[in-house]
Amino acid sequence: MLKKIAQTLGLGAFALGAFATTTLRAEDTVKVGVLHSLSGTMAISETSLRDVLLFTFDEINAKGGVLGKKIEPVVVDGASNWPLFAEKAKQLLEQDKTAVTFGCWTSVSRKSVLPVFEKNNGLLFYPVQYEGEELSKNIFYTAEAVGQQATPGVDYLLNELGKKKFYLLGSDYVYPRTTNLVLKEYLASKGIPESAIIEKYTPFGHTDYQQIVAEIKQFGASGDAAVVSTLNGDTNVPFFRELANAGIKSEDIPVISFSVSEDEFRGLPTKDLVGHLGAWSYFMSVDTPANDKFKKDFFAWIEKSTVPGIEKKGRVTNSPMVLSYVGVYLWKAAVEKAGTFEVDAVRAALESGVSFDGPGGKVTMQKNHHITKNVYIGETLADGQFKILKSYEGVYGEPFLKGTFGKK
Amino acid sequence: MSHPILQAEDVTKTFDGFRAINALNFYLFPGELRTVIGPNGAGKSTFFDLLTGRAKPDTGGIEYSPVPDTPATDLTKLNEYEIQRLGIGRKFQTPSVFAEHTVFTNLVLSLKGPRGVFASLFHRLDSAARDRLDALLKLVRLDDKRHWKAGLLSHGEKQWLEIGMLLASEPRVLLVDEPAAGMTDEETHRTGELLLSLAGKHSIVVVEHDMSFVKQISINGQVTVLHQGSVLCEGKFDDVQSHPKVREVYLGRGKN
Amino acid sequence: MLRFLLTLFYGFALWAGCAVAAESAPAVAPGRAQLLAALLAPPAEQVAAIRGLVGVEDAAITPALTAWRAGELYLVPLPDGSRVPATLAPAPNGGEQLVALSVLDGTAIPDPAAAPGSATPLLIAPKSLKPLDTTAPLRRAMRDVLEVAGVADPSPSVRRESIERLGQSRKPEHLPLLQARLVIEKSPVVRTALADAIAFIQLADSSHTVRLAAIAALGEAHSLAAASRFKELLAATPPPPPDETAALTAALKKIESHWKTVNFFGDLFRGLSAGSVLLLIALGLAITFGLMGVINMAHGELMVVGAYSTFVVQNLFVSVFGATSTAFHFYFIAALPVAFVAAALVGLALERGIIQFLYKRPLESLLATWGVSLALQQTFRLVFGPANVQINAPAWLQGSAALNDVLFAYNRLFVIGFAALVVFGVWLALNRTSLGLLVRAVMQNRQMASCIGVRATRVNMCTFAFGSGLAGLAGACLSQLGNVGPGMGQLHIIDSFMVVVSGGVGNVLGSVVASLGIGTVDQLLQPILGAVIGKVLVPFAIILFLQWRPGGLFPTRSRSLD
Amino acid sequence: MSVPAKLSDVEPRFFTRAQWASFLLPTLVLALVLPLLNAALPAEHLLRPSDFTLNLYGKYATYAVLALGVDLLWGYLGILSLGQALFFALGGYAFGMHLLLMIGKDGQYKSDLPDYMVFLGYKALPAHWEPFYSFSFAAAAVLIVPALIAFVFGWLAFRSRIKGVYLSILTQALTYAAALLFFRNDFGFGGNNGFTDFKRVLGADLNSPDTRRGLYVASVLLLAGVFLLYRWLTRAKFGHLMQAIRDGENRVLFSGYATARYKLFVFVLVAAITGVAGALYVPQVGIINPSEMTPEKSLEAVVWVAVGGRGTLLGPILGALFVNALKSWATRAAPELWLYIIGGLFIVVVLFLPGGLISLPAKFRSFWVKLRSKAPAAESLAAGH
Repeated sequence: MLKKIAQTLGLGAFALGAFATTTLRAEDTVKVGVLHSLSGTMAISETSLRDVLLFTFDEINAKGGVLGKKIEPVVVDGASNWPLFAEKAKQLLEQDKTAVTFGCWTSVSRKSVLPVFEKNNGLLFYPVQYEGEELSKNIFYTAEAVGQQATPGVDYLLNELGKKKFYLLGSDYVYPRTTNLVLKEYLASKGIPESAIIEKYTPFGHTDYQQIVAEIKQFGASGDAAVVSTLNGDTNVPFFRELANAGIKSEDIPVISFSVSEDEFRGLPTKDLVGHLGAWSYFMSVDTPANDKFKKDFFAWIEKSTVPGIEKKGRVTNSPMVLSYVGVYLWKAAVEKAGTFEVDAVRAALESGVSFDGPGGKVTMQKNHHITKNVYIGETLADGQFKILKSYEGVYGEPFLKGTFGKK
Repeated sequence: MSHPILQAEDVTKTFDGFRAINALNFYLFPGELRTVIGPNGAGKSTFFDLLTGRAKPDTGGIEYSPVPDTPATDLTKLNEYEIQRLGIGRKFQTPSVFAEHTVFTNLVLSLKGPRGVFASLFHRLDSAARDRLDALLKLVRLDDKRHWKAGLLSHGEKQWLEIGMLLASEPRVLLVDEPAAGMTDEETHRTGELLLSLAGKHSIVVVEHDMSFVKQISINGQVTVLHQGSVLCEGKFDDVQSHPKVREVYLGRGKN
Repeated sequence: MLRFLLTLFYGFALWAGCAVAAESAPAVAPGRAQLLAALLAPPAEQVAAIRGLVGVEDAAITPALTAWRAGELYLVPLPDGSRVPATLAPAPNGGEQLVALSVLDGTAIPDPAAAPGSATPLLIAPKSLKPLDTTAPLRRAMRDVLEVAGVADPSPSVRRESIERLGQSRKPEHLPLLQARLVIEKSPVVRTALADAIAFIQLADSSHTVRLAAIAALGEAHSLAAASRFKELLAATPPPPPDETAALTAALKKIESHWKTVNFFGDLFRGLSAGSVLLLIALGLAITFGLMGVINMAHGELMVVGAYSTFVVQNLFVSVFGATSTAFHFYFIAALPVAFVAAALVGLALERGIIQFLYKRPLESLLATWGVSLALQQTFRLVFGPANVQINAPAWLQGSAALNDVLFAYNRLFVIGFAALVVFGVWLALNRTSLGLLVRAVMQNRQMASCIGVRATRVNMCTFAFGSGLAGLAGACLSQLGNVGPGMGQLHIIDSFMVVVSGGVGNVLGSVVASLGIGTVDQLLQPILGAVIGKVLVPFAIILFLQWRPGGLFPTRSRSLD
Repeated sequence: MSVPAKLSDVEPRFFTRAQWASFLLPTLVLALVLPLLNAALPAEHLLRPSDFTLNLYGKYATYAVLALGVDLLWGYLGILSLGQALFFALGGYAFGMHLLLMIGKDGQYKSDLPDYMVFLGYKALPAHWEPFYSFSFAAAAVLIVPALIAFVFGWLAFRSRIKGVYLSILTQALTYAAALLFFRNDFGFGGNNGFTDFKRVLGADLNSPDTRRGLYVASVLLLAGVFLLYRWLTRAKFGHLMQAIRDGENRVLFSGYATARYKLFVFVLVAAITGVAGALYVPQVGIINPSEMTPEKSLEAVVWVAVGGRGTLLGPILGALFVNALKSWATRAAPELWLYIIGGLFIVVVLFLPGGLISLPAKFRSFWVKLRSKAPAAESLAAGH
């Protein structure tokens, strides 16, 4: 028994030792956290963000770093496990003492680390479109808010395509629910009656869209209906397959998706998606010199990168990646403006409105921690790219939209 | 004749169309030591299953009346542990003891007493129980192996242990399935003596194949021959042995 | 398959049409000039220019606009500065270069550099040209043109589709065109569509009797589009006259009851198809778990092996035959045996490496195979990347057939048929082969079987590999229905365990009945309760069902203790 | 036949003196010394366990309680439940409801309602939430809710004698169905996002080092208490019956015991205790969401037990610590490879170390004995020729 106890203690010591291996802090580097899921269900999306962040750090380091210090990335795996995200956040802030952290994809992961960042007064940059309804002094949301993606998208359906009936289809979680709440208010304010809206949710990992598509086909028989999809991840494949097999074409019933970007197209039968719509603050097809350079440099970096687990073939860029990228540059600009890495000063500098000319156009940090950015509406091409149909410039980021479209 | 303590009337049980027990009638009287013989597949084990609640008959009734002139209990409505608690204990064909437990613990778990969850939680062995356990250990000759894991005992010792467990629960009726299997001649003989000594106090049904053993224990009692799920004949050992039908279906096979 | 033949037929019809047009075109016809102007117009004026083509009769317009909409139209620049709209096709001599077929006359554009009068076609390097842009407004304009033109299209199905659209647009100006067509139309299907479309437009007719007749006709035709229009009309202020209201209500009722029937049969079909998918997934498990008693948590990953095999075969076909070749569409047939073999081999390795040591500890095989499942997932991630991979369905698995308004998707039909085939195969293998006999012997009593000389090791190996191969087949089929990625195996594993348990462990027939039952119940519940509740209820229902039959639907009875 | 090992009988001593010592020493170190060092020493002191470490150990302690429950059911009673994470999460949710209400008006919307209710348009707090303002009610719910679910499920399952693989798959189905239910926003428990951003417990600031230390100590004491309770259970006649049920349920039935009731009792007891662990887990990690009740979580707990050594009480604790420490370390040090490390560990343990880590010393010892007994034999052999 004693021996067994001793064993336990030894094991504890091992664990302690593992955590105590904080590397020597060199004076000429600054530690920056990367907190994404590299395994588990979310790895499918988040791995690309890790890649682009490492690229950005290298790009900055090649030009001398930030305030003369090289960025030293600390990459941790949240493993699609939310309590683990919180643990990793604590580790980054309390053990590694990172100056800033870039990370999270799902809202729940952000929610799980939020208290940690607030308690330790850390800085988190969050890059993925989300439902809003949150404002933390320790988080900067480079992400698209509902007003920077969903409402412009629906605007396009209303004004450009003249749609009058809407099928709101989403995965059953907070982002689709909240987005659809806002959209219903928005549609009501545009004179669309409640009877012309159907709202449906399917569980995570749902694989059978036969029913939904049959319903959409009948709903859209009148020719003036559109689908607004907030389906996430994997569920898009069976959905679009079913849609195509039922003979529903984008000219008849267009689908606008808010969670399908170029990265997701890699795993989608894009021929089935031709003509369906997307709305993001960046498309890979944005034709600007800044974007050309970004793409060229990033692909070159991928090509020669030796980071384990980096996929080399068929890489694309998309909005969450670019929003991660501009997040790093906004932070850099703020640090340089403040002249220090100290969180309060950097926050003040960010809130004062730093700007960066990113691949998707100019972005400016607002006082409310969201960024002003361009919004593009595009339609899917057979090669998995978006063709830009319409762009809205300098759209203000507003996290609290619910209730703002009420009675006018 | 007195009232039977255990009676089965017109009992039938089929498994997937196979009639394991077919219109069986069986009566056991208090204090009797009954031996049941029959070829493989005659339905002996199924019969025990029906008596102990492990299987339910398709038709027919099984009644138990330990106290004369009180209403009998319908065993077909009860499950295994309820029947055991009424005082019907069973020893299985292949010795089933708790292999991971010591001989002593095996007996403790079988000791008569409250069987509830909380009784087990707060159970303490009093000195009377310890004395009784010591006596039992001596009876089944496992006194010096009381701390052995039961799984390590020889086949015969396991049989003894299981008989000991059966006795520990102080049943009125003992159903004993092939107690002599795997025993040396000497052990077999002693088992027979033990069973004979228990008769009178308990009512006992023994299923057995070993004819010399059957002869030994049926010295005062009746032998029942089962064949194809029903009783072929019943009587004294010698009568049964000379019964032509029995010779034909059962003993006759042994000669070839 | 049907679809594939149809595609071939369309292609042929189109070519025939072009050939005829080429012969009968002495010079650039006025319609053709207008088309050319529209194609070359600056973007801002293109929409109007295309709309100008509505009703213009010219054989070149339809193929030109069809190609443009599909993003297959190119403007071929000539040395004289002019540009000729054309589609690209493989050169007859089979070289790398493509020939440009002018959409104006369907003939190959002659090489201007060659001697005048010679028939040398202009050759164009692949990817040197970009297809002509389209936008949604442009495509809508093209659609309008094509719809009107489509009314006279040689293909009945094109005629029908165009006519339906014209009807829904409810523009009175199309009425004469449709009525004129009705006089000469021969195909009964198209005649029905014409009648519907005319009635739809006549709903707004000035004559009361015409309107009443239109309402009755649409009710008779079970038009869904009409139903929503009827609702609008009924809700309008001021309301229609009483007899019209009555007619509308009656027609609406008729339409709705028809669609109720359609949806019921649709649900049944969807249930059958969902059940078949479950069955395919569970069948392998019914062998490895049901018969052998191995809890293989990596079963889902074996399906993924099958799905990735399909992906690899697809890519192989693309690189060998090209993505547009006829041969490509048969990649899926070739992928099925590959998927089976690949998964079977992985299964074999799994059995030899781990499971053979755990036959006596089934619950522990669960843990070890879970470890395998994690490692395999990470392997997929490292080999094929963390993202899903793209699988393109062959033409014959796309689209659907409609029977009395009930849709039968080809891929679903295929899965149902394939599942039936696999079940039959499994039944044959287990009951009609000597291996099957050995399998059943070993599964019933491993020790006894090896005592009587059955080589239990080998039988175990083969059985496990067979079950794994079935998982691979399921994975290949799933690749045509859903996504293919490192985590796809996890989506189905619990469902399939539940199927096997509720069917009765050790009984393949039980799994068949259970999966079809679960699939149908789920699909019938979905319209009432929504997708999520249906999914929640199924496990609870199974728990309650096992109360009633603890051994599953078809329990294996045994007389042994425990 | 070799001389059989002497096994303990029905009523041996609960602990020998040495055992008491080896139980109390680590308990004291973990529950008293570490937190004292953490509180007293300056931040950068070499001997000071960091807040992060304490927090992590507190989390592991609650995991260890979960693992002990799995082991009591699996190692002692023979029921492999693949749904234990459900009870852990239910306890977490019950306590999370209280914590969520304790946020008060400090949430995003400065409303009395929890944030997610505000933006999903709730007008008032649902009636079944009201009592959760009371700490004692929430504490009772932490015990009762998991126990109740366990009771209903267990009663149904054990009554109809579902066992073995069937039972494992059914428990898995149960937790899967529950996870799907909690994922639904309409179910009213925050859907996928679950509960987060707790501020205080019993009036104490959850972010203050003192509160966090308190939670850590509570977790360690819970683990120690549960260890003692389970030890008592497994030593009593009751414990012997559990193992008898595991080894031969039918024999126990024929000995007159209503085995279903025994199973139900343990199943419910373990569910309630696991619920308490879940309740302590939530304020320490700061989030509870439905992915905590997915089947994978339950499987993980089973793996901890298998790795540590089932059928012993120290094994699961060891396993929970070891696997989680490994995971914490590997997700930082080798994000691309850690699934191989963990997956490989399961395989190796199952194949080569069925007794788990706890059996390692004995294995080494027997290996050592063999080595020593062989060596002279080899020498003598060599000398002979």
